[in-house]
Amino acid sequence: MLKLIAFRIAQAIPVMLVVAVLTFLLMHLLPGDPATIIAGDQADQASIDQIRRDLGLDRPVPVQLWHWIVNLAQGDFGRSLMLNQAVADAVKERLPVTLSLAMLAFAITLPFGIAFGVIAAVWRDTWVDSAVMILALVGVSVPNFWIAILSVILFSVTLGWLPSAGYVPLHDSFSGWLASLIQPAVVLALFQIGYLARMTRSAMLDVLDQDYIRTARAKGVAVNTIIVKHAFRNTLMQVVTVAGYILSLLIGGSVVIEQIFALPGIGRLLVQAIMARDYPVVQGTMLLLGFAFVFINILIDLIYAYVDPRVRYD
Amino acid sequence: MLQIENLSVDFRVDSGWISSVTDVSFTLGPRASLGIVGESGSGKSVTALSVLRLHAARNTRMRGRIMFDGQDLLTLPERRMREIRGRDIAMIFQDPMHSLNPVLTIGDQIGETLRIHQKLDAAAAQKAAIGLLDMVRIPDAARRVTDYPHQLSGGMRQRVMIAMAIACRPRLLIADEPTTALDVTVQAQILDLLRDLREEIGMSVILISHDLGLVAEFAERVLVMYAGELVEEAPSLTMFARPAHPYSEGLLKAIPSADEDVGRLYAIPGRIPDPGRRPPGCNFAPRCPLVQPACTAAPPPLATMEPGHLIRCPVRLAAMETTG
Amino acid sequence: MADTTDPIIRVRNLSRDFQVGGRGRKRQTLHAVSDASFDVLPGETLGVVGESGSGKSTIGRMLVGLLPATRGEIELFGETITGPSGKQALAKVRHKLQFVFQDPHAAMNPRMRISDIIAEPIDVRGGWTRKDRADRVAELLELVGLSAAFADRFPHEFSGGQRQRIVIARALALDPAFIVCDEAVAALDVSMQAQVINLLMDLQQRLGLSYLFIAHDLAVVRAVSTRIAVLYAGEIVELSDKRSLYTDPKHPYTQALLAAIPRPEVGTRKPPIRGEVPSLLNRPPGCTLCPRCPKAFDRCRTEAPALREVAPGRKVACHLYDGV
Amino acid sequence: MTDATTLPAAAMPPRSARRRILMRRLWRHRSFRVGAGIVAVIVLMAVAAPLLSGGQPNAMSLRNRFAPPSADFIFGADNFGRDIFTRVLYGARISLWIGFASAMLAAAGGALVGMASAWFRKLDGIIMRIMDALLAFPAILLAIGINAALGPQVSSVIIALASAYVPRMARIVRAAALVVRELDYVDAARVSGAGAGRIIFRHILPNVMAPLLVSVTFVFAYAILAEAALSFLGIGPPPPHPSWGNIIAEGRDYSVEAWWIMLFPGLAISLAALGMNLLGDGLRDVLDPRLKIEA
Repeated sequence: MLKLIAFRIAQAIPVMLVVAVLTFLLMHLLPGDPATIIAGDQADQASIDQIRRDLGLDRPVPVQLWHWIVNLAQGDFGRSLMLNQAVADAVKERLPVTLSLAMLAFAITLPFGIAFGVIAAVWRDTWVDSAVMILALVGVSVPNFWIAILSVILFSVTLGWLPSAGYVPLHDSFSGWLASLIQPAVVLALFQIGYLARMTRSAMLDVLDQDYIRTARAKGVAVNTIIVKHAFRNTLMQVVTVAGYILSLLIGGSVVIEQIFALPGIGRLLVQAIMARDYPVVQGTMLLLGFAFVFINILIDLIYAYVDPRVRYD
Repeated sequence: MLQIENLSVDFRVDSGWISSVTDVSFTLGPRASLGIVGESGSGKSVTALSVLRLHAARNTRMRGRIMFDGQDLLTLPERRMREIRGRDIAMIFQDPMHSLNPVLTIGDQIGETLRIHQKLDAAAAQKAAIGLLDMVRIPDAARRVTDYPHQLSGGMRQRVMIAMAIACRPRLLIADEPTTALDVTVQAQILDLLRDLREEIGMSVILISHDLGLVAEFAERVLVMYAGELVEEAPSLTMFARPAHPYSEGLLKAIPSADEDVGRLYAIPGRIPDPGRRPPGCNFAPRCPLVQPACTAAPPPLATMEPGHLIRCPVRLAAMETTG
Repeated sequence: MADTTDPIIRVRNLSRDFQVGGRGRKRQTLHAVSDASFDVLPGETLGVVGESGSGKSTIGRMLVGLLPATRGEIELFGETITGPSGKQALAKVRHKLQFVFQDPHAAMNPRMRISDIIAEPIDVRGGWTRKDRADRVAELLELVGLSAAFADRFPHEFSGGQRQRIVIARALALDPAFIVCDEAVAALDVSMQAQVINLLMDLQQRLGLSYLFIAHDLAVVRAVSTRIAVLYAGEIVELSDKRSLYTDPKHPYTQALLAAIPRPEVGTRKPPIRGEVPSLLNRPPGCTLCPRCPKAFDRCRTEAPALREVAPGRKVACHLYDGV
Repeated sequence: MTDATTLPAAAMPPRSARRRILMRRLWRHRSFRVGAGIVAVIVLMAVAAPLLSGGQPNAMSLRNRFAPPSADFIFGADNFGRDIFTRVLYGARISLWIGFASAMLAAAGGALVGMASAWFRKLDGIIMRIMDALLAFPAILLAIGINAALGPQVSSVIIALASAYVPRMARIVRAAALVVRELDYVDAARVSGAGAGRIIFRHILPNVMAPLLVSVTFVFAYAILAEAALSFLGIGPPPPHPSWGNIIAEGRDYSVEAWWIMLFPGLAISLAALGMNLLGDGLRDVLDPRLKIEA
């Protein structure tokens, strides 16, 4: 197991390097000169040149790339133009918010998504299946920001049950934290619940079709035991592989949701940075998120190895 | 002990129902061995799965009666059926790789049968599993019991399947192509094991295979199925020495021999009809060398040629009567 | 005719290794084929028998250039297709080589018409007019016993036996001299199998083809072969003309294979050889059969036997025959 | 049993009939029918927008500011008195175009990358590492990043969304192509001396079209949703041109008093995505039942 962990981390290094290079290229090779954009429409050539020098944009691209990588290796993600703050610090401040939101949404997604998928598969082709699957389909078809606004109108404005905006840190008050996040987290989870339910159903149906399920039936195993003991664990192995994708969807979705509920998270930082053309922040945030996902995927591989004896004993 | 009467099985397809097995009847006594032979689409496996009612219920329609110990398995409630599965009637399948659950240890999977039917606790079941692994001649059973299926070879996996099936000392074991996925030398080992276990436990065995030689070696009696119907039933030596139905005869002649050099092989012309597109009258008529106009008019009945030897071919039957 | 003509195929010390198990230290070498040497004469069928993992398919694939050899030499029609200039050499003789696959369903692109499937070798080689091509397709279809009217249809419209005929028609498109048949009848039902075997034999007679016929079924191999090579764990253990191999098998493994064939008369079969084919990763020193061999002695454990001639036209790799 | 679905050659339908059979099976599939119906209606309405509404999408009318839904304004009017119904109709043109174009572009890119990766095994490692890296970003973030670099235009939204979905498409195509390349008919072509071009275009590509087509419909649905999210964040197609996303964004500030501004475009997005998803489910069940939902 330890060997596997070391191996996967070693494998992640080139991916992280590629992530870094891609992020860099995204900002530097695409048409449009950051200096001109930063300087604004009215700027004269001198100030544009000044900005370009400040950002090191006057040097050749490979040199810039080299500096970027070297700085990254030293933990330097650059400095924000609008916040007068190191990018790493800006991100560090906002990380707990996004993490809280995403994790809460993940915690809501998993049980509901899996349960709906399993229920639909077990009652395949009955009204239960149809009803659950229509709900799941609606989940993956409705834009979450729109639902968020409708939800705010209902629960915050009309009923007044939940705050419509703002974030309460966890160490200030747990109930405040939960109240500030429960609405955005549920809204955020809707799409993922639908997605996971659809995935789980098809994985479960796949498993129920396998020969070893027939073997279990031939032994006289009861239907419930077949589902819980024989089918579910095999289904779970397939579900684990999409957990990373679901997390990635959650982080992506939180960018939008943070806007609506005025949550001071990374997504909000990113959008603000884009509006203010604060390129170092855009670059740095994307990179950090990219790194985060590389590690999430390692984690998932390891969980997978733990669940599947075929990998565990290899 | 087992008496199948006029069993028919239909499956649902896109365009409605198609008949897979038509009007199959046979009986099997205690401590007996029976072989069922046929090519793909003959309905041999479908018949076997029907005994345990393992078809997906939504897409299957079964008619007739399957009497076991005086009760009709087709009308038994699912709960009672479950008590019979694994305890009185057990089954092993063609593909041991996919027939074992990859995430459970083999000890767990073998012990499960005992935990269900004999209410053993986990420790006792594990101990019994070791004993069963010994019985199917897996060396070092105490250590192997915690292995997962992927750690075993194909032959070992099939032995585990057998251990699982015999755990409750069933009275009937149905083996559906148990050696088809295995190598020749391993096939012989498994066959010998099944024969020995049959003696030891005193169970009846139904062996299903496409290989007439294999079935003849193992079973006392053989049924030949073609296109969903039983076309001949005979003691296996009779079947091998003088098959009476033109299909059985052709099948036997079409098999090359490892014991002698034959010239050109006999080949049955044409192809097996697809279910849903079976010809009127006798299913074999379009390929049959003995075909008469009457054969295509109405389906022929299964009739006794001599005691214990039944065929579904009036033409051959009539010829036998005139000569004999 | 065999002894008067030069071989069209000459294989010397052919080996193929596969790297398995990921990267770094976990990577291991699997010896799929070790040191195989044999010839194929014009107009003959060399049968290659073995169980799973014997390397029989690997040899077949190397002979037609589907898989490069790791070591050793393959000479086809005087061209050496192994080594540095192997590619050009292969291009020169490619049109004389063809391959027939086990699974006729997978061997045809489901989205291509039968005419395009059969004409693929023609299209790749180029230089045919449309009319010549169409005529050739019709001629080939009739050669394998199908109607020329099938040319515009798609593979899914045909049964397994018919598909295998189409695959054979494709193989014949450019008038090859040598065809590798890799388990060409293993996926077919008995009645279809006999039809395809007969077709292959007829074509050999008419067109003077040579076959390398790979199979696990000893009876099928006996029906089609002139000479037979028995493979075990990647090595040729016995190479012999057909009649002597079946009447007087020399190698203990060949004896075991023949003994494992089911016999209808109960009790006539000897107890099968124990164990299963070993992993090809960690080869023990000495003979590969040694752990399973009932006749093994000390020398077998330490020294690997070489394939040596023990009688005219008979080669065996076994220490039992060292004195001969 | 396995032969149950093959038909005997004697009674074989010709090729056109085979297509007909496929179409009939699709049509018998309830989700496909409903999905195709929804999509067809939306596309028709977008095409026929000038016929369905006499007005212009950007025509303002101060008199009608915040007019609630009524016989004159069936979806109501916004803060500039613009007719929401007309704006939703015209918005469909931009939203559907973005969805369609980015799905197609992603499919083309994914097919190219996936096939190259599956066929040229030496490139596979590096290509797939790059795809892994791209997959490390949530699709919407990648789109935001690319869009930020390219500036707010319809074309940059399309490029951004397409690039965000290329890695997923590439994975699907690669997985399918890896299965196909191991099939015997590819070996048969190689035995006959066929080169990479023939094998890729004659044998592999046609046989990975089914999963590709299925994923295109799902990506279409995702792209419609993603476009709306980008517009909502203010980095989509710029106003005043109506897209479903920016109509919602503009109506957000009045969501309590004038709920109709954001309600109807949201319904339109949901309906369009639902239609595409249903269509995709149907295609998957009929064309490629083993395919897992993933895009």
